[in-house]
Amino acid sequence: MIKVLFFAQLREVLDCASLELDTNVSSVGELRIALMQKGRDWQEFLAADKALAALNQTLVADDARLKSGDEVAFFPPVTGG
Amino acid sequence: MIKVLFFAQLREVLDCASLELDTNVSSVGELRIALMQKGRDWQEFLAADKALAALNQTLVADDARLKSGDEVAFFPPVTGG
Amino acid sequence: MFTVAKLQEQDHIAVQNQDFDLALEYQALTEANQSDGAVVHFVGLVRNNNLGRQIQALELEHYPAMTTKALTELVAEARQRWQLGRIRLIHRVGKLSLGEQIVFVGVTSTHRGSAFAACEFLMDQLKTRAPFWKKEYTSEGAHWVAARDSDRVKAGEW
Amino acid sequence: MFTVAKLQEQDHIAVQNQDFDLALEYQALTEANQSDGAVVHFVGLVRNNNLGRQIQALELEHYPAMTTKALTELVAEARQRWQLGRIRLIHRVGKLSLGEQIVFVGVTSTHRGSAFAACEFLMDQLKTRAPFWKKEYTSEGAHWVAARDSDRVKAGEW
Repeated sequence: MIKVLFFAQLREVLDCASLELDTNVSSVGELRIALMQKGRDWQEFLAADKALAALNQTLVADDARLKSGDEVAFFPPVTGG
Repeated sequence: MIKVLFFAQLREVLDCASLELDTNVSSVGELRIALMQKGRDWQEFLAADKALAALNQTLVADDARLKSGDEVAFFPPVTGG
Repeated sequence: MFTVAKLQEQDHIAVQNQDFDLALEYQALTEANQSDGAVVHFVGLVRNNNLGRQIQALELEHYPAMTTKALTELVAEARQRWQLGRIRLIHRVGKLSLGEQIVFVGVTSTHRGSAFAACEFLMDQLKTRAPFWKKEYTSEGAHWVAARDSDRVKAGEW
Repeated sequence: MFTVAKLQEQDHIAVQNQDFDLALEYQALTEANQSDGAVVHFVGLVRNNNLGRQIQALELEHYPAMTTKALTELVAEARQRWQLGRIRLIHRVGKLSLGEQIVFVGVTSTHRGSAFAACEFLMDQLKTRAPFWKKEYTSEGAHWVAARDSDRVKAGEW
């Protein structure tokens, strides 16, 4: 089981703040591709050049490995400060 | 007539805050050399590598030209802030 | 693979809805601290114009579980790079009106060069690595602010 | 040959015996100023140790006729280099105790990069070009502080 979170514009366009996925994807990149199958908006806004990924609250690249119980967040480039 | 001021350590070692000089020196450097004749401390502490010069309240190099009525100040490198 | 950065006792990180008081932050940085001769503050405020749009308000969203962790890592990195005294970092979230304070970074050091560098480093890194997002409210509606290339460049220069 | 630098209306330069209040300075930089999103402050304080010597107090001498002129020129130079909002610069003179405030430089801008750069530029230039001198009082007596090579290098890098 992987917990997936979405923030900011991504949360709004996908109309989804979080979901749980029973999946055997083994990396953040594979998870990203699996989620992109969920619809046109998912395909557009989860693209690697549009959505950053954090694994267990740390920014990671798409080759980061996943295990059950992990929390993955996808979000646009940050704009605080 | 040139008005000459001394500040900080220079004022203390020369035991002089200001003096007026009726002189025909034509540059700050010539004034510096004329003043260095006044004694051993003057020679040591007015040396160009130890004392900066300001002409009419602006830092200048020794080739700055002098005219009657000018105010020249000599002081050590500044240490404020 | 990951080591968890820890906050030093003299440091302070907060993510909060409520406003902060610069005078109190300055006091916390300087009181009973006679070894640091240099204090540098940065305050970010809601300004009325961004890329030509008239701003009325901002809304700041964040990723709560990650924010403090990310900021703590930035503070730890700053401490590895420079000899610093105290560090205080506050970022507000929620809805903010024109002129309101958004972010505070305060750094002390024995010498000014380290304090300036660390304060700017923290802001530059925060802008690209801490999970905050701004939504702008203008007379033409609301929209999410796009990340700036210039911020990515600045953060990469350290 | 020399043009006399003039202070802009929104700027403030003061050389004074009395202390300053950071909160009031911040207020003066930010009130009725909704265009500047970035504020950078520097405060220099009397620290207890300089090059291994235990400091008890400082005395600051200056060249009154030149000081304001020199500071005004620095502010004008900063305005030529960066797009800035407001600038406030205060330098104290006279006898100062441990922990007391010596100098304040506050700069606002629409963007943080300019505010950081201008604030640090003003401090670096002030350290080598404004006619202030520090005398340190320690348990072993009083002496004039020597200028630092590192300050000359920093000022030359701009």
